[in-house]
Amino acid sequence: MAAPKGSVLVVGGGIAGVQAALDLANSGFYVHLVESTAAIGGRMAQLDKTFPTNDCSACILSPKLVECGRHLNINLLTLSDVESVEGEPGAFRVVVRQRPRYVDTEKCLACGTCAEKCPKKVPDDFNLGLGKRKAVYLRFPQAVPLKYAIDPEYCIYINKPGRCGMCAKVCPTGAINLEDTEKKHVLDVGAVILAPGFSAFDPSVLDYTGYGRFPNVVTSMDFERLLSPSGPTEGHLQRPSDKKEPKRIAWLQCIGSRDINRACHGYCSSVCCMYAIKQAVIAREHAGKDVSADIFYMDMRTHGKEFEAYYNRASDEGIAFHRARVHTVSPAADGDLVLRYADEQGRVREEEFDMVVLSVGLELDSRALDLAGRLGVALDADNFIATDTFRPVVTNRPGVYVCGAASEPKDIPQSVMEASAAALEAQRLLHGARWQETRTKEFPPERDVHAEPPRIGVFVCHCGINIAGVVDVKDVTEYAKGLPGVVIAQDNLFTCSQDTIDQMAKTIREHGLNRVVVASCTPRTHEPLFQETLREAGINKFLFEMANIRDQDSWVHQNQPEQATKKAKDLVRMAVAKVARKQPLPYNSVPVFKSALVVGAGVAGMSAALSLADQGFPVTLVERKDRLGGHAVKFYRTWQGAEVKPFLENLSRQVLSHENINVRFGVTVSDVEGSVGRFHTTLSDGSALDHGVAILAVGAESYKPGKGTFARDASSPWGRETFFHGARPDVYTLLELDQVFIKDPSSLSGANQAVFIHCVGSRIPERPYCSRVCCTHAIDQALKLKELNPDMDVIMLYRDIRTYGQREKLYQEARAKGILFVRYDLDHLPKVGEEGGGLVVQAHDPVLDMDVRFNPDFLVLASAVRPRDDVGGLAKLFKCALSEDNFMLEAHMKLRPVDFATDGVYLAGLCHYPKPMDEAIAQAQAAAARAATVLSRDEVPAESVTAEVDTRKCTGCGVCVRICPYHAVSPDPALRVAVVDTGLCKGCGACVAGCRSDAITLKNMGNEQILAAVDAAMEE
Amino acid sequence: METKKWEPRIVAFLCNWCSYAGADLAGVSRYQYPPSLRIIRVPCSGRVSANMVLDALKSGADGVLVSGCHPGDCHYISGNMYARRRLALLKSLLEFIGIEPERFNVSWISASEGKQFAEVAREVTEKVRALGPARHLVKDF
Amino acid sequence: MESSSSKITDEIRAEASRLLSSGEVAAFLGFVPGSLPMTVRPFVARSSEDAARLVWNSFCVMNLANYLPEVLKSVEPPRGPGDPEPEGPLPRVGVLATGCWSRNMVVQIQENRIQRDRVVILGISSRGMVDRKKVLARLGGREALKVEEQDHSLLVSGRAFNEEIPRWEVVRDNCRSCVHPDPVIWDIMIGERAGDRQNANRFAQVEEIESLAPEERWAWFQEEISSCIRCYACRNACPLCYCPTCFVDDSRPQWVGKSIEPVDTAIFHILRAYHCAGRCTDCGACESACPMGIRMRLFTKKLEKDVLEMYGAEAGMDPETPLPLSTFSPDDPQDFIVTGQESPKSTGDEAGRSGEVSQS
Amino acid sequence: MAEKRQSGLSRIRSRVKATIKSRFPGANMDYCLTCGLCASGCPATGIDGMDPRKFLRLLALGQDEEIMNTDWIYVCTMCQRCKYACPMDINIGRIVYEVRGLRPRDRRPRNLQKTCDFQKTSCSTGISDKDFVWVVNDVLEEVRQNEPEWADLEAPIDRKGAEYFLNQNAKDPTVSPEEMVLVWKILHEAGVSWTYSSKWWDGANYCLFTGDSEDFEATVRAQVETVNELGCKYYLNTECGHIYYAVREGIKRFNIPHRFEVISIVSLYAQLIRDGRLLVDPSWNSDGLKFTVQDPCKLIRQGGGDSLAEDLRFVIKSVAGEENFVDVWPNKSNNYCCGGGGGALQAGFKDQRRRFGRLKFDQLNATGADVVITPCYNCHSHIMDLGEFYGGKWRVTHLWDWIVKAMVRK
Repeated sequence: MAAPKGSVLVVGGGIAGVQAALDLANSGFYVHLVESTAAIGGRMAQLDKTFPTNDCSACILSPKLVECGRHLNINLLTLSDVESVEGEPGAFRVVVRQRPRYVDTEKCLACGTCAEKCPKKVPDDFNLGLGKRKAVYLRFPQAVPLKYAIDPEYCIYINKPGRCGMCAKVCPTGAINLEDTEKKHVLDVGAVILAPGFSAFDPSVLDYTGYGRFPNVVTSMDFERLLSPSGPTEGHLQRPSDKKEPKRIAWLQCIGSRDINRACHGYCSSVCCMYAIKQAVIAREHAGKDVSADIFYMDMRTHGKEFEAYYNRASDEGIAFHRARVHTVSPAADGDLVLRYADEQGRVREEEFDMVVLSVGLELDSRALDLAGRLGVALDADNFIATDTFRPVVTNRPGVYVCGAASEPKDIPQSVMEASAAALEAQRLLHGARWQETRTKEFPPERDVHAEPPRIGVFVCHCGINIAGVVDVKDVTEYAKGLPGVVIAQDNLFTCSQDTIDQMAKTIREHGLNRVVVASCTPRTHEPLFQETLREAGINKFLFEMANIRDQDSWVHQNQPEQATKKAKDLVRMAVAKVARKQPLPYNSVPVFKSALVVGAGVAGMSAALSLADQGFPVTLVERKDRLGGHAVKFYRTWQGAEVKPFLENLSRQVLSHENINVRFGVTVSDVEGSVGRFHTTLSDGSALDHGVAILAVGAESYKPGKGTFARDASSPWGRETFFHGARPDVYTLLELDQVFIKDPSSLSGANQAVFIHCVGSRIPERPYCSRVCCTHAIDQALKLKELNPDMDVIMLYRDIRTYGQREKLYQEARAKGILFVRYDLDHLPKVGEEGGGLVVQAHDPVLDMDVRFNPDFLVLASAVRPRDDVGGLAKLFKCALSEDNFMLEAHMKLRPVDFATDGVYLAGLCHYPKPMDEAIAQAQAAAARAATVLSRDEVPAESVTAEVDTRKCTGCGVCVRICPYHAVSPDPALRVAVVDTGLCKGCGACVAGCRSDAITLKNMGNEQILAAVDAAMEE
Repeated sequence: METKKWEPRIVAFLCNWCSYAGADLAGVSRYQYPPSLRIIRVPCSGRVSANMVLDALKSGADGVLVSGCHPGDCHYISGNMYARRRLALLKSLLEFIGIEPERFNVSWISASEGKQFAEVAREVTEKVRALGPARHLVKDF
Repeated sequence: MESSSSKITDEIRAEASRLLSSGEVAAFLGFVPGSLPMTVRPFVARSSEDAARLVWNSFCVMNLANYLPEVLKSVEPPRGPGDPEPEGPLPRVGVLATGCWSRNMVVQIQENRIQRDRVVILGISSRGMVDRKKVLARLGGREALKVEEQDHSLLVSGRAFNEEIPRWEVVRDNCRSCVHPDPVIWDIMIGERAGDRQNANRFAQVEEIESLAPEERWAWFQEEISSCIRCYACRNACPLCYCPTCFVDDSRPQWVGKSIEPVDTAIFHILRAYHCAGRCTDCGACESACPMGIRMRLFTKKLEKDVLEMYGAEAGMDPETPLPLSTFSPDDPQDFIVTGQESPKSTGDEAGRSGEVSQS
Repeated sequence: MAEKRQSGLSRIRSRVKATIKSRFPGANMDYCLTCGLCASGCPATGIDGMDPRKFLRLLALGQDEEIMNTDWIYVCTMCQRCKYACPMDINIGRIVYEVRGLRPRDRRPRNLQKTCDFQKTSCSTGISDKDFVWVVNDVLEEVRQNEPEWADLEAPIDRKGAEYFLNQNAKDPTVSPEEMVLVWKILHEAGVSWTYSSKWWDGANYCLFTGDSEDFEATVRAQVETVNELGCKYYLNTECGHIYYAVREGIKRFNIPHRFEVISIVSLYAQLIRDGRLLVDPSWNSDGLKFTVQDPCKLIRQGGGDSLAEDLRFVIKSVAGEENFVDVWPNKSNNYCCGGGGGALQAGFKDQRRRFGRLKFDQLNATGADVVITPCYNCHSHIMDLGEFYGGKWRVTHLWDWIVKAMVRK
């Protein structure tokens, strides 16, 4: 391959595309992000809350969108579709068609005047038609780019030129361009990442759901919008027919999933069980605990991290779970709905509900299908983009990668992981072109203003009529001139317009200003822009303050101009008082050792190490044992049917022979100092190394009944049950059976009957989580037994079958082959005994309500995956936390699934949570991609607004040390005071408020600055 | 027509990531609320100390509002959890010594709760308005 | 019959003497009699001779934990700011501790003020200390020349009078409401442990005030602090008030005016109490030290009640339990949170959302 | 029943299941997720302690004895409402059919078997071909004489080359021959070229309900050959769900060569009205007689589906007035079976059948309709019975009554 291109095309602006774009742009690549709607954000932007943390979806997503929108090295192409991709890996030529927006994004200030005046109300597609918007619209309040667009389908002018055109008339900046036309972009890129996301299944094809016929039958996506504060009902839960607050809500699961009849989707959509529980929980939060919530399901699939606990909690809170499927939704009086269902014993019940939510499944939408077709990317049998078991984000077309729900239904963290993994594949392919096509911004040297008295410039913005229509801007400007320290005050029509910005820089220089206040909109969107102006004018960017006189003044007091003007003056006075007390701050950064430490040489650790080494970063791979491979050596095959051994041998060979990988066997980590970019780690043999990042991939253990806590705990529902494991040779765990498959499969062919018991050691009070992998693993083994001897009876005693996603096809295949599934619950535990030298297993069939006895030739225990006991020590060394289940705890369950809260430390594999090999590999690659965002730089930026200790006041009491969520404060034992590591400090100030002695402060956000603002607020 | 009437002055400490954004969203959505709030942006509700609240009251604020991310949503992981304890105790103590409970308020407002922000602003303002100007801890300069 | 106090005094002397003479401790912190009846003063014994002077009685109202860090420092070898840490273990100090003092020491251990391995604690189960002010009030101006202590009464004698005062009636408020008289940490126990006291209502005083209307509470508060002369005796007596620069002395920013203007006094008391939240063990040293008879304990007691009720925590009960304000639970109570749902129906022109504005 | 079950499963072997699979390779009962959707939607759930899911479960657990003994297989009408929504598309109706076929003849419901045996030689009611021809001609003659405006009415038999072969349910010539006249009039008015046959004129196929595939096939073959010989373009099925299904299913299942298309007379009605060949005027119904409909399972769900159901509604609305039609829910392809089909009327088990029909009764009753239209003889009979038994105030009729009533003669 000739020198590759240093840019990447990312298709799809949902969370996966955004994450991939950010990881690439932050590791030295230029990104073209193509999104088909008017704003990035995708499905996640439409969700109200996210499970299992109940985080506000838009709130946690928004910062990523803003970062993407502002990124110098991300070219955002909205309203765009990829037409073609020609060429080969490293050198693709891409044609993108961009539909007209009819709004000039350079000029649009998102003031909303156009939408206010637009006469055309149209169904709001962001709200799935549940509400209305105008023909000129902002896709959603936090849209990025925060620019309006005109919907040509509805715009009066566009459909009948010459008519209306109201938006163009009222736009204060002349941003409306009704003659806008389609643009064609030809882009040269080195790699392509597909993140086209999913569509929700349309249940109108299933007449019996009543969808489309009864207004109070809604889809789960509709319901998200009905819960969302930015949705059509402003977060007040109302049912569509009569706006009544529903008090009885039912969820019907598997609508369009696990249905090979009319839905044509045999797979499980993976996320619906959890989102239904979440919606039930949130609905009760919104509309009160007297809301009854009933979920009708087949198998409750809460197989992710903290999911089972969420399910248990919901159940404890009174959400009703019915293991039953409703055939038909029927109407009752006043828009209510009747569900008739048979319970597990076959008793028919009828219940009325105010509202029915259909938990619709996920599918690849038609646009994405077309795109895959155009790009020559292969699909699998379920019409998702096909990938490989050991290369989970690689498509059949070299140089084209896929992430997110486009390759299989999956939740947000899994999508984010894959996004980073896809970024890794692109990094690996293009690392030679790193930083070749990226841009950086240069600034003049800064003037030292320490000794100067404040010389403050105040710039008051009209924002067209957005502010000036309510607030007397001239009056405010005049007022500002008289404030202490103010040298000059000006008013501008649009302070953020390019010419005004240029003028501001000039004014700063000409008047020798050393501090600036802009009174305009909100710092959340505009502070970076003005701060950059300060830098361009040679002033430290922290000598800046904004007065929010639009979003928090003129817009919210539209009918009280006098009061609003008075408030504007107050806000300006507060800002002036505050900025006068600000000091220049350093642009902190930390130099980076460009090497990585990977702990654990299982599949995850080796994959991560290789992913970084292939990019040219030296890696030290530490393994406590004397061999590579970890847990994987015990595995027979993956759920996709690929044998593990050849893959593992190949992977090990690559790791051992790689020039950039130094494998250290038989050692562990014994001490860690430093922080991101500059870790100094000591190993158990006394050797030490410096490294910029660390990836923890230390794996987990298989639970063995009869050993460990399970059998000891008499409070376990199983009591002291050991299932004769260890005592009889015919009782296996899954991994032990895999060993037989590897070594001597024919020894099993003669067996007549085999029984599997699921959930051994999982989903019990002492180990409440689901081990995620065992259902699939056990079923795959059952199928293997059927391969060995089709005549063998294979019986699976299970609680819920959790073959999520496309694993469902194994479950279906197993049933088709006559493998018998008998459900048990904690009230009807299977009993294992001995009889005439053989095993006897007794279970209870809930459908026929009868006891059944089996005499298997052997028994297989699908035993739990449990965290390693020593994981806590390692976590502590890296200042990382553990979850309640003692797995390692990532920084954020949704959006930072491979990061620790400690910067520069990442996690992958089973130490995070039980997961199959493909997911472990994806996570390892993701960790490597995240690590590369650090290793690719000479230094990493650090927070400037950091805490600072006044050692004269500090008593060393340690409150701040304990409070700091980032472990940035530590005690200095010699001086008996606290010390802040500015590389770790994020500037939250929790320590400041916690300190009784006023000994710790936050730079420029100290008591001095805040109280100046408070006092100024109260001056007349 | 605007009438000249006494308008309470309320110092509002809003965390940057949720509540300040929620206040912005109230503006973007044009939810109207009384012009009584003087918003001070802080990084996190965990930055707000008892001293700051008392200082606002001392300086003449008729009321104080502290607002942060909902529990579990904190941008800084757990700042609002510390805030919740600190402010709960302060609030209780102030009430104990006879400060009207309505003068000191804590709320959780997320970045997507523009309407809720306006509602909180209105609730707090109207409650303070009903009490009249603050007297107890106000220092005359 | 010998009173329990004098028995304890004997044991203290014996143990202190033994510890000092064996070199186990370099100093022993206890009390010696004060110059007036019903007073004692803290005393650092550095020899077994000194130890013989130590006393224990019902007037030991000062919390020895307050002096402990100083005493510990005094026995360390002198060392400048840049000097290396001395080699080997530092000398130890013996100290007396009742329930509340020992809990106070636990807090100080948690706050790195003292090191557990450097103190030898002689634990004493407290029977409650006598409030000298209460005795004086009963005497109504008559001067007590001699006060003799018995287990259940005080025999007060002066010019031309002898009075027997039932002891419990003049015990300090904090001791009367005490539930944990026994030390929680100790090395040597003097006397028997009494076990937790089943106090019917340890927060009765607080509840009485809570039941008042807001204006009445404010009036009470104003009245309570009106006599404050800002002498800071309360602060100085408190082992937990050890900031190098107290907020009252801070000038940038100035949190509290230095005047005795009521607002400044109020803020001083609010902040002083607040700084003790979750830390105060209700030893009563502040109140005992106050020359003006201000019951500032009530403010800290209120916080003690809140911390117990809301977070289930009691200061100093366990060195392993983090201080309540340096930790949290996801389920902490938050019924005080305003949601805007009680918003009065808006009136006039600021009402609702204006005009026909598209939200998006 | 349960105590008879075999709980020791050291080998799970079901001879019944194996036999079913050998006879019907598409028997996909093993796919069952035990989700219970079938049981939720089945009117027979709970009757005799059985439901579709339990039925499949008995097979899965090898409980052959119970499977072979339960009479529930005759309560189940094989209406396939279960299959309609079953996520695994399990053909439960067909499996029930196969189990019926496994019953020794002497243990089958006597009447059901008798009907099947009748049909193999003549027709389901046992009237002979000769009698049929006589009755038709006799009735025709009577109309021609008594109704001058219908003097040219025809009832052709064995007319080769007619466009439509019309089958005739044997019930009418047997008990209510005047019903036949209504159809003749409609076809005549619309100028349709049609004919009866003098043999295999019935089309009813009750062997479909005994589970005897050979008998089932024989009847269909004979009829197909008859129509082939007549050279008709269409097999026009009269208002009878059973025959519509039996002929179509038989042709498909046994892959019988045929030179015609099977259509329902309901679609023909709709087409004639749409094309203006049949003029109807609902104004006769100025009193607002309310109509509702029963979608016969065999005609709609297992037959022409929602589009045929739409035709049905179109015809009713055309003849009775749009505003006088009250629909039910669930309806069309998802309609509740009334309980009369699948041989239930012939098999006995009256109590169970009525219990089965309770849902249908409630559903119809809730509409408040005066007339229940159903283009199916089985539905017709059973819904009449339900109405009488549970106290319904409606009349149950075929469509032709009302078409003739609304018909405007050219």
